[in-house]
Amino acid sequence: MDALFQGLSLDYLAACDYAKTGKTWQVFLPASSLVKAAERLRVADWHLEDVLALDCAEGFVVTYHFAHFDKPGRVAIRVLAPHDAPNVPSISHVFDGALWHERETRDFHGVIFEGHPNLIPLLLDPDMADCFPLRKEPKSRAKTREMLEVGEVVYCRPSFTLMTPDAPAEGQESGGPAATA
Amino acid sequence: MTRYADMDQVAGDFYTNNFAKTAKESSLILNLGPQHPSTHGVLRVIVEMDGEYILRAEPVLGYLHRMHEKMAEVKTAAQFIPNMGRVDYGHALAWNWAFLGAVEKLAGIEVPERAEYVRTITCELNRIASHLLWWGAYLLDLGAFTPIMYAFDDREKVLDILQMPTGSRLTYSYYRIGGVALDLSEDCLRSIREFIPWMRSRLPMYKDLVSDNIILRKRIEGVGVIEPELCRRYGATGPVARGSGINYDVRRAEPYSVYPKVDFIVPTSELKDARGRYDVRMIEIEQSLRIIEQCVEQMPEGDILVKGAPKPSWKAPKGEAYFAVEGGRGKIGVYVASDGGKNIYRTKLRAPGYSNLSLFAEVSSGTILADAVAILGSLDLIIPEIDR
Amino acid sequence: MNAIKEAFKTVSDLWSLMVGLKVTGKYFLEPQRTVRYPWKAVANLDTFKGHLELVGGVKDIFTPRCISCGMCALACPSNCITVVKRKAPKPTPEEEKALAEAKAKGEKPKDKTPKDPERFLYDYSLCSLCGTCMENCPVGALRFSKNVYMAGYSRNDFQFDLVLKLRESEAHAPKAEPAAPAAETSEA
Amino acid sequence: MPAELIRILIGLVAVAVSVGLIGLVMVWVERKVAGHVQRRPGPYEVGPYGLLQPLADALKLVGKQLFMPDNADPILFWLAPVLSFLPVLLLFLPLPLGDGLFTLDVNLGLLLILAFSGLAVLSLLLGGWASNNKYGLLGAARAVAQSVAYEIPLLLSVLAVAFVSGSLDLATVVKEQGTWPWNWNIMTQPLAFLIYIVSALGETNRAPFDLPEAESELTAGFHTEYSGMGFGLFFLAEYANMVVVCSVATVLFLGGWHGPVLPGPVWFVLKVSLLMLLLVFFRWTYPRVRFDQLLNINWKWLMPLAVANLMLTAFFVKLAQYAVVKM
Repeated sequence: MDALFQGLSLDYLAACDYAKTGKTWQVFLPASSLVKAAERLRVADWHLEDVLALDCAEGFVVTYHFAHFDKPGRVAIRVLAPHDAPNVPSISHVFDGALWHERETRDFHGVIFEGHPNLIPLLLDPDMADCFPLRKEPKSRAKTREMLEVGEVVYCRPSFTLMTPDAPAEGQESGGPAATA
Repeated sequence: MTRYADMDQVAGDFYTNNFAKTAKESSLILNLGPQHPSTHGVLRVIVEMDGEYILRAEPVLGYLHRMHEKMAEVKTAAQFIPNMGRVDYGHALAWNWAFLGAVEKLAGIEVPERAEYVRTITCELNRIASHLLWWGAYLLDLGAFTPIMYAFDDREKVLDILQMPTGSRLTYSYYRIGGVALDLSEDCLRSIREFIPWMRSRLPMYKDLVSDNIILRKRIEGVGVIEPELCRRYGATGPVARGSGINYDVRRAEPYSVYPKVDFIVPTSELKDARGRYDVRMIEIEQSLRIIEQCVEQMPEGDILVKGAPKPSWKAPKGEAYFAVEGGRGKIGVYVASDGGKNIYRTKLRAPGYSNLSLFAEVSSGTILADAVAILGSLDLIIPEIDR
Repeated sequence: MNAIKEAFKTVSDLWSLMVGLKVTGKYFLEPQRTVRYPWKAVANLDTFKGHLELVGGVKDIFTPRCISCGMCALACPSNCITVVKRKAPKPTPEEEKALAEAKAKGEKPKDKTPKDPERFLYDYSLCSLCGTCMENCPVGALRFSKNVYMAGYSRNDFQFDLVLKLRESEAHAPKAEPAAPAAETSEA
Repeated sequence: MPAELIRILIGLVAVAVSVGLIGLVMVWVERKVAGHVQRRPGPYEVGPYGLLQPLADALKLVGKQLFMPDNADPILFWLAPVLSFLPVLLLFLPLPLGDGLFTLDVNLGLLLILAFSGLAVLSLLLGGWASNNKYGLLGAARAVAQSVAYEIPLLLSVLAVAFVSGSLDLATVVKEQGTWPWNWNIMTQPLAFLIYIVSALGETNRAPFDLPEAESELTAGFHTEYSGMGFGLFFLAEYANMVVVCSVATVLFLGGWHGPVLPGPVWFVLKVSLLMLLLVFFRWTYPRVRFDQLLNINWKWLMPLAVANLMLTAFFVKLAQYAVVKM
């Protein structure tokens, strides 16, 4: 996985326990390198399973699950979109399956996917275009690090604090193979 | 009212107008659905037609949208199980399983072995029912009226068996966190043992009645060719991917439960067309029978529910989990993320039909209307599952 | 050679049409599988889940076993159960005196209120028949009835008081089964 | 002349009544056969064996509101069902049910039938066009293409029989054939019979060639917008058309009223019923063909075969005449 993202600007890369979480890798990306990452995954024969957003205290954690047809493994690519400007680049030109998943995420959370050719309501009524049912009340939002699996951190950008436990922790070994930031 | 209110509302609704903006002047815009005999419920497809030829198609969803993901936010994990029976009326138990698998993974609950066998048997029976439902309905789409009656005759038998432990016939909520609700009785196991040879004896009749029929073959051979690369781009799974020659089955790719212990093949077809998907499903019925046969043989005695199984007020621990099972239509994935609160923080349901249908627009363009119906049917759509 | 093969294939293709006719012809002559409902009923109804009903007590089968703990209502995913507890009966003067004495002594007074619920309101139109309430009942006071023929003209027909229903079953106790077509054994 | 007129009048009334009756009976037969094929009882609640069910259906259809969509052409919209039903009545006039048992003695009976049956497509076109519905329009377009195409092999196969019999008079055609099956035209013209049956399916829009009303594609095709008796007349015309094509097949290929022991009309009705039963079985067994395949079957298979058959027939007929003259 680290080889796949060689040379990309990453925030966080961790191996996860498949038996516990159902996925093998978890990656946080800055929005700018999402499309490039998707292109690499496409070349490496991954397919898109789904796109979802998590409404956390820090912002919308837009998660893309990818899996292989011919070997096991699942990778969760995550992008943080702030609440006030939830903009994420669309990967629908790389994985066409994202067309609908992104429209659905826009319906539910109001995340705007830039570059999506047809970002109109899919599951919800067009008249409800400004109502996002899965957005949470600000005070009931949970923190990212309380929910997401930390995993075995391979690389973490020093400035990236989303997954840092509240107590000072040791998981911040920087200088992974993918470090170009 | 909304940012879409400024759209030109001459005739037709928002989606028709949005679609018509990019249509050619001379073409015919036709709404197939939401009430249409071949859209299996309330799917709507807007098509731009030139005579009988389809230039462009756009499915419009949401007519059966129930926002199960929001409901999951206001119910505890155990209380959400009945919802999972209602996502997909074809293969309800697979959805039961997918959700509970995710919750069990999240909480680290080990399911007793007998319960795993019970789950496998009932899930596979349900898969047979699902494929029979598809078979009948698909041939109805293609204009053959009789097969659905024969299919439902057989399906009734499956439902009778499933009714014994579950008490319902369609929208099961049978699995529980850490096991199943009721054990399979001796009566039930006997019925299953009787059912297997009986169903096997029916399959040649299906073949004689329509599978070999020249009219059917001409209708589905070479229609709706889906290349493996297209499957990958759209994330299509299940019989749609296997009909395109991709050997991908969650039961083998990410083995769960007792599937590693049973012997079955994952049928694939190199035809890549509607015929390939048809053949794959027909073989899958046979393979499901094989799995059930072995499971009934191997099933150990024991508990069906883990000791100290969670109560309805049980709080899921912090963390996240993704669990995928192979449903009748493909990979059913459930993602749960919990912050340790009363209800699960976020539940995401990945419906296989959703990804499978999304490639329809690309496959159907350039075909004639009757082929579009044949393609739509061959994707095996269950609209409540797609709309969730 | 190819032409012969082609011709042979065409003939065999056309023959498949005859094979299909043979199947439908065969089934045309075979007995039907349908159960003619109003006069006959399918035989597998005893495993089917009808609406909920209360289980009678061990001694008095027309008084529910229920102890009004409300676990079922709490567990229910669709909020279709409301348990109305009995109010404590007004204590007689002697009892009141005894109560005051007991209080003075620091003893906990014994609650004489009958445990069984006054009303057990159940909305069948909301119920999804998942069985969570049964599983969470500490005394096993709930079960699914065999009444699968519930039908009504309005939504209110499906909102009933299970305590009342249990008592009503006393009225026509000899035939404990609700009025339903006699379940005849059919081969379906 | 008055005697002839009275005969025609009586015949017309009899035909109208019997077409109505046949329509009702056929609806019952269709549903009953469909039921038994699908292992269910079919109609059985209304009357003995559900015999009165079609009557109840007809009453319901008569009682329903006649509905016309906005912007439909009112005249053409209501003309279409009537136009579909009327020519069918005329088709029964020259049909000989027994020796001398017919309404109208025309020596070009076959021509009359073929001419009037060509009118049916016009009503489908009108109905589909006038209802201002896209499905209706597509259905009408399909109906026209299909009827026009299938008329040709139908004609050619009928013509082959006419060559053999040397007459276009239906009574003469029957008289040329004998009592026993090996004396019937089907023995000399098996290919023509097959072509006729297939084209007849196409002509009458019966499954598997029911494309103008293919319900899984076009909801109901040309009669999507019709309700009540408007739909009822289309429905009745479909069954009446079926009776006509089966009767013509009986006359041309199956020896008409000929048959041992039983009287002629009984044989005639028996043969027609058997053919109809076959058509009903087709409908409940086969999937529907695709539209381009439908036309391919016609232009690539039926047409060349029919032409070849006709030429062969002409050749042999001429040869036989030549031989007779020589002798």
